[in-house]
Formats: sequence, structure tokens, C-alpha cells
Amino acid sequence: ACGNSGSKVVKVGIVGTDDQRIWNPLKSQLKKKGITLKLVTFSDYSQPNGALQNGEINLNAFQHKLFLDNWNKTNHGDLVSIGKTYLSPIGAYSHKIKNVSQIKNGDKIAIPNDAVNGGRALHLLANEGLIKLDNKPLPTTSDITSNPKHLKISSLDGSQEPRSLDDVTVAIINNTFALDAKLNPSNAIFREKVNKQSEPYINLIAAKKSDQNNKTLKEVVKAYQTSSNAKRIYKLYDHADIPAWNIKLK
Amino acid sequence: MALIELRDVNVDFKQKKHVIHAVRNVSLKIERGDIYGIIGYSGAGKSTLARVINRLQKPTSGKVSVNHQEITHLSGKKLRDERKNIGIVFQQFNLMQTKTIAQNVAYPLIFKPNDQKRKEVDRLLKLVGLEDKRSVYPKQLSGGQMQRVAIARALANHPQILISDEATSALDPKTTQSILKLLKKLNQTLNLTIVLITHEMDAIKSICNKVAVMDDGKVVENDSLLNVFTHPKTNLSRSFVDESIHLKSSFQKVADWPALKDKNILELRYVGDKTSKPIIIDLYQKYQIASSILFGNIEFIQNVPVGHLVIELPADQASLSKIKDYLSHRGISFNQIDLDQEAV
Amino acid sequence: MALIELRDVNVDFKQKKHVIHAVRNVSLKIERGDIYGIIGYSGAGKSTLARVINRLQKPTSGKVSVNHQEITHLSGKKLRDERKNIGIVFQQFNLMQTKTIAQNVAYPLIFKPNDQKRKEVDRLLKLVGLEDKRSVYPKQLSGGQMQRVAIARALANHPQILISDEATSALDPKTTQSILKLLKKLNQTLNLTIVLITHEMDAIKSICNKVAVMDDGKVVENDSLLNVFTHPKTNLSRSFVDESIHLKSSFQKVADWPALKDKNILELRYVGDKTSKPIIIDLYQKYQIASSILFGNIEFIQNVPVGHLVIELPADQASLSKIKDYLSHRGISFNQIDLDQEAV
Amino acid sequence: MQWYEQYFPNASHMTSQFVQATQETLFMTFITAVIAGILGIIIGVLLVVTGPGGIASNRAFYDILDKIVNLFRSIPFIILLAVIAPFTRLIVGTSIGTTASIVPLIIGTIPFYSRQVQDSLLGVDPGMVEAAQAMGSTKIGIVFRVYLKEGLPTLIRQSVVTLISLISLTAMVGTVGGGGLGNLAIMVGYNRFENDVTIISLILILIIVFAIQLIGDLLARWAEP
Amino acid sequence: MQWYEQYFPNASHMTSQFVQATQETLFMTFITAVIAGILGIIIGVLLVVTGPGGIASNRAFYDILDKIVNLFRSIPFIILLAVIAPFTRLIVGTSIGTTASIVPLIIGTIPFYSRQVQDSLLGVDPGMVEAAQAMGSTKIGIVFRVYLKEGLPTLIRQSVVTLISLISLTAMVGTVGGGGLGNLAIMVGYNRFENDVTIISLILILIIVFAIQLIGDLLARWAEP
Ligand SMILES: Nc1ncnc2c1ncn2[C@@H]1O[C@H](COP(=O)(O)OP(=O)(O)OP(=O)(O)O)[C@@H](O)[C@H]1O
Ligand SMILES: Nc1ncnc2c1ncn2[C@@H]1O[C@H](COP(=O)(O)OP(=O)(O)OP(=O)(O)O)[C@@H](O)[C@H]1O
Ligand SMILES: [Mg+2]
Ligand SMILES: [Mg+2]
Repeated sequence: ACGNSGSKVVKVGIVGTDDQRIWNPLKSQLKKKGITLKLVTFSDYSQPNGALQNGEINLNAFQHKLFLDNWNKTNHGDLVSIGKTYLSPIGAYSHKIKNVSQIKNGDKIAIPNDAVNGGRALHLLANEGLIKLDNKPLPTTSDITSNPKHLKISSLDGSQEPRSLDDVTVAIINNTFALDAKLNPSNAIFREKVNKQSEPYINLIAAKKSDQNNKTLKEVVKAYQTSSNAKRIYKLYDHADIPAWNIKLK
Repeated sequence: MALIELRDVNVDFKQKKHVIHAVRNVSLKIERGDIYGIIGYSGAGKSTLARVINRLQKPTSGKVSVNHQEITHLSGKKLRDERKNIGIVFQQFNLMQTKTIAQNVAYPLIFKPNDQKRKEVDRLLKLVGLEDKRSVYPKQLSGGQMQRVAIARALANHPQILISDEATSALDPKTTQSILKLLKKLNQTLNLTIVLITHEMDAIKSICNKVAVMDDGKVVENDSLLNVFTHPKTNLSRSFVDESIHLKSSFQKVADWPALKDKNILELRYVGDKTSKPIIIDLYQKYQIASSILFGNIEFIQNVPVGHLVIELPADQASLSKIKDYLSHRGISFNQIDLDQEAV
Repeated sequence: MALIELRDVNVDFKQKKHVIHAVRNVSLKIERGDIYGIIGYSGAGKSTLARVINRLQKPTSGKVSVNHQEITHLSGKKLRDERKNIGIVFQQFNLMQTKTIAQNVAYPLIFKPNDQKRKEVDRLLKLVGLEDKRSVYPKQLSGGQMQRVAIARALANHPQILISDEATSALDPKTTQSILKLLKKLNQTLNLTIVLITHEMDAIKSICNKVAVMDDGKVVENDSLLNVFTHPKTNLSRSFVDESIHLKSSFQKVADWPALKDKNILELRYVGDKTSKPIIIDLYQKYQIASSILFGNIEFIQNVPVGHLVIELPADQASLSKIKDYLSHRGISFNQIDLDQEAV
Repeated sequence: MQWYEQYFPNASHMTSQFVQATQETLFMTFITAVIAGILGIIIGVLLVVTGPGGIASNRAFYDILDKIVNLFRSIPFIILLAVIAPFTRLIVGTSIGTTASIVPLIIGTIPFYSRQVQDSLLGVDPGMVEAAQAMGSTKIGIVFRVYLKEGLPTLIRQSVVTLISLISLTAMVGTVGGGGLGNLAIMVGYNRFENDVTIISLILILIIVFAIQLIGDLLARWAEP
Repeated sequence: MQWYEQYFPNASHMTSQFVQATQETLFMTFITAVIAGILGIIIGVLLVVTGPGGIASNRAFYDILDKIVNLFRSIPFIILLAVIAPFTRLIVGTSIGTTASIVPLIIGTIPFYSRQVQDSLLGVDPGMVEAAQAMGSTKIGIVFRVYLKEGLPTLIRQSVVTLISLISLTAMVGTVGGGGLGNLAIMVGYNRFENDVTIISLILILIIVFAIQLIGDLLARWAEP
């Protein structure tokens, strides 16, 4: 595994194949520094933290701070962030309406069904004044305290959401799936604002607390946080995802 | 045209390496009202032939017509109607395991109203002596009981033709006789045509009017029962006849008996009213020879008496030949038995 | 102590509503070397009793000992060893469907080396006349062929005891005789003890030395074959004996014959060397009466000749009673037949 | 109920969600079972009667049906769930929600159940089928009165196996917003690390499974002679 | 191959990924089949022999085993996959990756297959078992020479059903990084709207499924008398 001597292998857990496009180019770069980067691709958010905590991988990069904190709390974990990656503002898309005011009584809204993005989507709806929420970092539909428009909110798999646009009025979709579905984030009818409140939503690279100062891992973070990688992220994600390691949030 | 007619029927079973000719070139005519016996050794092809008649087995070649209808290429409703006309008792019974005895018997009666169905089932179960088993399942029956259910089921449809494949093989003689009597009665009252497959000449003797003898897939002899019985043309037929009058077994028994060694043993056969003439007395009167009866039997084959006698003649060669002449003269066929040959 | 001993054996089958007493209070002793016949009508409990002997059926109550060993509570290796000693031919054959005939017969020979196994299987298949079927499957056999495989399999283990449950019911008389002869030979040469369950008195007559008669679960009579045959104590036994000597059926046949109406018909039974005396001649000499033989038979029961004669006596009442006196005097039992009663 | 609140801090506040999820699971299972059950039996029966040695043997038809069944069996349910959306919308008007999720459940269950039906019926002794043919039964008659009747005990046992597999499938329909207990266990319980929710959900599933097995066993015993 | 690049623009550049995914699927399927196959047969046989009317009937043992099987059958695979991680780590040292995913696959397959085995063997005619008992066969002997031999054709058909279900399950192990064709179809093909990838993945799965069915049919025919 990872160490300071011998061949250094770093296993990074990511979710979905999308981020491979960001991480794969880093491999050759790290090779030069004697680090072999290995990606472990998960298909959902439930496993990578456990794998990291148990030392089966050395880093993971798929979550934001809210999710990490919650995980640490419920699983008595000691995972820490050792570097930010990008901010991926979630957006609301529709085939039927052009702006938020057109949402009518009883309309159907789709939100992602994973813990990471589902809560965010609810916050987004709350921010638009469509619902009111209990103050929780990761709310679920049962935390809705007021729903004046009687919106019907269904939780769907993120990948399924773009395809549900014919079934619902609005779908709140994170960028990965939106881009894959050729939805242009700039055409979203409303999006998460990038401001101070976005801080907890910035994605991060997590490591075990004991590895917090591990040089090899720091090298990996360093390799990620380059301007050329930032350009790549902009390009890959069509400016929807924002490299966040240098960002100043107002 | 006969009710059932088979022309040059062949049935082959293809095996991995070779072909089994279960039925070979069989041609048969079974008339309405016949009770037609088919007899043959185990594996002769009797069951296969039976299955050809209701087209459960498609013949490899040849034609089968039933009721003036060529059935070899029949299908659909016509074939079903034909089959409803033909009741069959399978050698392996083939009862439905998840149906009770009553339900099994009621199977062909599906379109009858319920009360009629019940009455009919009751009647049939009574016929075969199983009234008390109506609501048990086949697995809970003895071998003979299962066979009787199969018989009741085959009769349920009031078929015109009944094919009975060893339908009494698992039954004791009393039950066998009552079943045979039942079949005879149905034959007489309803003109039921019966194909009786069996390996027991006794069964054939008691009810059949015609008989076909099968060997190795072929019908080696077929004729009226009387003809086959009195003048069997093949060794096989003769051996079945002999078995049935227990001649063979009595020869053997006699052969085992030391006292009869080196005695003259004669087997006499006579047909018709000659039976009533006291032959033994005749011989005594004419030749003063007191012959002992070792075995004697009169069969009534289709109401014609047929007699068999095995006697011991304490006679010298001279009188023996005189006696033989006399018997020939009286129209009694005979042959002298060499006990040593019969012994095993 | 007997080889097989049953004491007060009961077998009940619980049904939903009532209990079927398949075997009731049966006590039997079967000695080593016996060929023990069990006969009874369909459903009498014969198969169930057979299954009790090798503990396939646990008796509801009572004790069963085999080979000086109480087997009612035996289990594990001891039970298995006991069972290996007991070959059984099932009424329903119970052949393994996915095994060839040869494999079926070889089943009990698992621990034998291959060449020995093959030799043994060849020998057994030859015994039952199925050499040419060694590599086919049971589904491709005729009923009688399956039964013969079952017999071969039961003998494969060289058991001390053979239970044969209607093992010849599907067989033609010739094959039956050859199988029975085979059993007899095994009995004589290897001292094989045989329990022969059957509904055919003929089979019992030809090889058994003892016989038990079952009715409705009970053993109503058990004795040496000769005793049961010559002096049946129950109506059931008598009826089996009569069936076996075809007396019953010949009465019926005779009764159907118009010429015999109102004639004196006598049935004579005699045991031992009386058979060799020419009774008919005797009667003629003494009373000048020429009696016709309607039916005659000599059986050799355990090598003792037993004779049956049915004769027609053209005699008036006076001479008839004289004749009867004479017969009694000679030790010949007789009874006059009322044909009207025998007719159906 | 204090211990409940203590050991099941999250679940204790979610009674209505459990009730709803249970209803959803039962609803999906029931409707799917009925529809896929009927269609599966039809296809299974067709496979048996048209198959080799069947009473209406038809090589071409059998081969095609057999291949179609395999084709659908080849598509992993999790993929089926996703790719079938347009078809679902065609049928029920929407591709999301509990009702919509029944469509992929049915499509996913039919081929599996067809095979189970086929296997059950292939176990029926051909002798009985022959007897029915000899008595002039129609093909339909033979199917109902022999195959389905004689194969019933096995069929019931196989149906139980299918039903329980179906419940396992319903846990996946969260992807299309189908809800149900399985989804609750994963999305709320597992993914949000509220283990007590997972446990309660699983216990509820367990109860349903055991109830199905129990009823199945009783039915099978009843159907057995 | 120009048409291939034209109609499969994404897939045509992913040959090595397809090869790898196919290998992963085959690897998971094969190892799971062997291990779950053996254990499933053992449990299925135990259920039959200890069950009511079995040759080593043991009410208590049967009831417990039966319940355990149902217990495990109750857990939807997608949940099992997740909750079993600690156990997986115990067994294979890691809870992620292709090898690790074999553990939940085995645990998920065993109870299902046990039932299939049980059902197959229950179809064996009790008369044959009796004949074997009468010939003094040991229980082990009866299991191998009667139950498994006589039930083999059904067992093979049921094993094919299980194997195909297993392939369907392997599509879900993406959750724990298990990879495989199903995962490729979803994560790359479906989620990224690269339909050509989904299609190629499905075709590859299809080929595997048809191969299994073909081999199974041949084996079943060979095993049938
Ligand atoms: N399905 C089959 N496949 C191959 N061979 C068969 C098949 N059915 C019957 N046979 C063979 O055909 C021959 C005739 O069989 P069949 O059952 O007609 O005999 P049978 O005269 O009824 O004999 P039994 O008196 O013993 O019942 C036998 O040699 C048998 O082995
Ligand atoms: N498993 C069972 N369950 C219920 N009743 C049974 C069972 N087995 C046999 N019987 C009944 O017990 C009685 C005796 O059956 P058994 O098979 O011993 O008769 P059998 O003398 O062998 O008759 P057969 O000559 O017809 O074979 C019958 O009335 C039968 O119905
Ligand atoms: Mg036959
Ligand atoms: Mg019996």
C-alpha cells in the first residue's frame, strides 16, 4: 500500500466513471514522482468511506463536507479532508417550464435519491421559497415542514432523472448527470448560487486522520490542484463545475 | 369394413445404436362386438400395438382405421372424438396422482352435470369394488386397487371400444373373474368391442372370441379362439394353449413322480360331443385295460366342449397299437408322452 | 428361533377421517429355507406386510425379528446390513429411471470391483433373459421386462432372504415358470429363504412349502402347503385352492352346458397313492356305471399326489348312495354338485 | 415503548414512512405477482406444450419463445429498470413512482417465472398426459387438468421462490422512485447510516417473506395428494 | 470495422474495458457458481433428507435450516451487498473490488440455490428412494446415487436458472467496485447516455447467458434417460 519507501501505490476511491476523466490524466504526472495512482470506481456513495476507513483505499474523492461530517458522526469515523476539488452546483431542469414562477400547485418535482445530492436539492427548493425545511445538514423529504404548493417530490436515481423530465415538471439534477444527458447547466431554470453557503458543498479529497500529513497523499492532492487540471475540469464540465481549491466565496 | 383395421403396421424405436422393431408388419381386423385377445410373451409388442390403436403411438409405417376412419393422420377434434370412443386401461395404470379415486374416475365425465357425474362414479366404483376408497389418493392404494380404478376410468366414457392392457395382471383370481365377467356383460349388453391384451390364456379363454398371438413384434397367428385352441398352428400358440390347460405343468409333475416311470402315458384331445362319451369305460370294455387318469379337463371354448385327458395305460405294445387305432377311428387325437423329455 | 418372526404386527394408515388397518395382529414364523407364500385378495395387506419385514414400513405395533435380531428399533448400519440380506422385488418395480438396466442391476454391487460387477450383471440379466437390454433405460422396457429387471436387481446382493411382491404378475406363463424355477433352484442350492407374495395360487403351488392366507389385514390361515391345499380351513383358502385347480371355473363351464342339466355331478378328492387307482374303472366294474369325466387333475403338492375329479354319473338314487358309500369306504372325499348354484 | 425510542432513535419517528413503504412493497409485489404470474404461467405452459415431446410440439415456435425468454433473462434487472423507462411511460403514462416501477418488475419477473413454471410442469409424469390424451382431453383440458393440477405442488413451491425473488427486486426500484421497504432500508437506513431504519425495514421484509413461505407451504401441502 | 466505429462511437474505443469487464463477470460468476453451487447443493440436500418424510427426518434441524434459508432469502441483494461489507473484509481481507464482491454474491446465491436444489430433489419418486433403502444403501449413498442422480436433469435446469440469475446479480456489484459487464452497461453506457456501450455490454451478457443455457440444455439432455 502507501508508504514512504518502495513503490508507492495510492488507491483513490471515486464514484461513477465521470471523475475518471479528471483522475486518469494525473496518473502519468504522478508516475514521474514514483507514485502509482489506482482508481477504485464505486457505483454508489455508500461504500467509499468505509473502504477508506478500513484502509482498503488511501483516498477518496466523491463527497462534500456535509456528507463527510455526517458519515464520521454516524460511523464513528475519523476521516478528514486533505484538499478541495471542485464545486458542482446542482441545477433545476425542465422540459415544460422556463422559470421558477411557472411551477404550479401539485406539480411533480424529481430530486436525486442519494444522501449527498438529495438534501442539497431540497435546500435548493427551500432557497427558491418553494418549501420550508427543518434545519438539518442532510434533510430528506420527511423534513419538509411546509409545502404550500403541494409539490409532489419524488426521489430518483440521479441517472434516471434526465429521463424523467417528461414525467415531472422539474428535475433537480447534479451536473454529472445533466451533462451526460446533454443538458446545458446554463439553461437550468434555477441553480444553486455560488456563495458563502456553498462552502459545505465543495467536494473534497478525504483521507484517514492518521494519513493527514502523509507526504505521498499530499503529492496526489498537489497534482490535482494544478491550474492545468482546473482547465481540464472547466473544459470537461462545460464550466458547470467549478474548481474550488482557490475559490473565494462571497 | 371392420371396426378396427390395422394394415402393415410397423413401430420402430430408434435407439442410440440400433433400432428396436416393437411391432412388425401387423395386419389385424377387429369386428364390432369382438372380444379380441392379444397374447404374447413379455416384450412381444402387445402394449405398443395397443397404443397404436388409439394413436398414442404413431406407427412408423402402415395404416390404422377405427370406425371406418383412417386415424393415422387424424388430429384435433376428430382424433379426440375418436379417442373418447376408445377406453384404455394402461399397463402402468397412469392414474392422476393429485386426484382422488373418484376424481380420477370422473376425469372423462367433465361435461356431465355434477349429480350425474357422482352417480356414474358411484356406479363404476361399485362395479370394481372400491366404493370405500372414493376419496383417497392413488398412492394410498394397493397395486390391484389402482388397477381397478384404471378399469373404472376406462369405462366411464361408455366407450365403444375398450383396450385393456393387462388389466387384470395385478388382480387375484376372484377379482379377475368378476372383472372379466363385467367385460363380457358389457360386450353382450352394449356391444362393447374389447381388445384384451394379456399374457394369461385363461383370461382369453374365458371371454375372447378371437385371438392374435404375437411374437417379437409379429402376429404369428390370428383366428377364432376355438381354432387357435384346438388347432394351434404355431409352437408358440400351442405352448400358450398347453400352459392354459396346465398340460405342460402336469406333464412335469407327472414326470417327477417315480411310480409312473416307464409307463405308457397318452395325451388325448377331443372336440365336441365326444367329450361326453366315457372313453375310459370304452377302453375298459373293449380291451379290459383299466387306465388311470392323470389329468383331465374339459374346456368350453365358445360353448364347444374341448377335452384333454392324460392317462396311464397299463398295456403291452400290441394292445397299445390296437388302442391307438381305436382312438383314431373315434376321431380322438392323441400322442404318446415321453416323460423323460418333459422332465426338467 | 425362526429366521423371520412377526409377532402381533399391526400397521395402521391414518387417513383424514378414518384409520385403515392394513395389517392386523399378524404373527408368522418363516424358517430358513422356506419358500413362504402369502396369498390374499387385492388390498388384503400383502405388500404392506412385505414392507414390514425389511422395515420399509414401521409397524404401528408388534415385533419383527429377522435373523435373531429384533429389527423394529434397528437403525443405521445394523439396519442396512440387515436389509442387504433381504432382497425385495417391489410390486411397482421402483427402478431407477436415469440408470440403464445394467446400472440398475449393478446398484447393490457398488463395492465390487468393476469386472466382477460386470460379470455378475451379465449373469443376472441372462437369468432373466434380458441380455440384449443391458444398456437401455427402464422407460424403454415393456411391463414384464421391467419386472424382470427388478428380480435381477433383488438377487444381485446374494441375499439370504428374498421378498417377491407379485414378481411374476406382469409375466407370461413361460417366463413365470422360468423365474419360479430359478427361485426354486436358488432355494435349493443356496438355501435362499423366499417370501412369495402373489395372488396366483399356481405360483404358490409350484414352489412354496408353506403358505399364509391373508384377508382384510389378517392372516386367516397359515400352514404347510399340503395342509392348506388338501384341508383348507377357511372359505377363503378353499376358494383359492378351487381357483387354482380350476374347479370353480370348470363348474361354471359345466353349468353352462345344457346337456348336463339334471345329471348327477360328483366332485371327488383324493390324496396320495389313491390317485393311481383307476376309480372310474372301479365304479364301472362294481356298479356297471360308465361315468364321464368332466374335469380331472392331479397335483403334486410337495411331491404328494392330490387328485380332483368331477364326473357325471348316469345313476339312479339307489345306486348313487351305494356309490357314495363305496367312495367313503375307499377314503375318497366327495360332494355332489348342484349345477344351478354354480351357474352365474 | 421507551426502549424502542432508545434503540431505534430514527425509526421510532418514521412509523408512517414504514407503513407507506410496506404498502408500497405489498402493492408492487401483489400486482406484479398477479400479472407476471398469469403471463409467466402462460409462457411456461407454452414452452412445455410446444417443446420437445410436448402435446402441441412446434419446434419453430418453441425455439423462438425459448430464445425470447433467455433474451429477457439476460438483461440484469438493474439495467432493465433503467432502459425500460420509455416503454413504461407508454404503458402507465409515467416512468417514475410505485406504479411505474411495476412495469419493469413484471418484465423482469416473467421470464424467470416462465422458466420455473416450465421446470415444474416438465416434472409431470408423461404417463398421466398420455392417459388424458387417451381420454380425448383437449390440449387446454390437458394443460389445466393434468399439467397445472399434477404439477401444482411443485408449481406452488417454485412460485414462492419467485415471489421472494420478486421482493428482492422491489428493493431496487428506488432508482425510479418506486419506494418500498427495500428502498427505505438502503436510501434512508444504509446510505444515511441510520442502521435502525435498515433493521426495521429488513424485519418487515422478513415478516412478508415468512408469511409468503408459510402460505406457500400450506398451499403446497394442500395441493399434494 | 468502419461501421462498428460509426454505429458504436464510444464502444469502439473501449475494447480493453469490455475484455476486462467480461473477464470480471466470468470470474465472479464462475467462482460464485462453484462455491455457492457446492454449498447450495449441501444445504438443499440437507433440507430434503431432514425434511418431512426425508431419509434422515429431523424436525428441529429442518425447521432451523429452513428458517435460516428464508432469513437470508429475505435480504434483498442490493442491501446484502452493502451490509455484508464487514464480513467480506473478514473473509477476503477487503470489502471492495471484484474478489470482494464474490462474498455477497455467494451469500446471496446460496439460499436461492438451496431452494432450487430442494425443489429438484423433492421431485424424485419416493419409490426409488425406498428401493435404495431396501438395498441397504447408506444415506450418503442414497443422496448421491438416487437423489442427485435421479434429480439431475431437473437439477441441471434449475442450476441454469440460478446461474442466469447470478449474472443478473453481478450487474449490481458496482456498488462495491466489483466491475463487470453489467456495471459497465449502467455506469458508462446508461448513465452517460452512451447507448452503444450499453448495447455491446448487453450483447456480451447475452452471449454468456445463451452459452450457459446451451450447455445446460446439453447437459440436461445427457442426464436424462
Ligand atoms: N419407448 C420405447 N423405447 C424403446 N423401446 C421400447 C419402447 N417401448 C417399448 N419398447 C420395446 O419394444 C418392445 C415391445 O414392448 P411392449 O411394451 O409393446 O411389449 P409387451 O408385449 O407389452 O410386453 P409386456 O407383456 O412385458 O408388457 C420391447 O422390447 C420394449 O423393450
Ligand atoms: N400409504 C398408504 N396410505 C393409506 N392406505 C394405504 C397405504 N398403503 C396401502 N394402503 C391400504 O392398505 C390396504 C392394504 O394394501 P396393500 O398394498 O398391502 O394390499 P395388497 O394385499 O398388496 O394388495 P394388491 O394385491 O392389490 O397389491 C389397502 O386397502 C390399501 O388401500
Ligand atoms: Mg405390455
Ligand atoms: Mg400389493
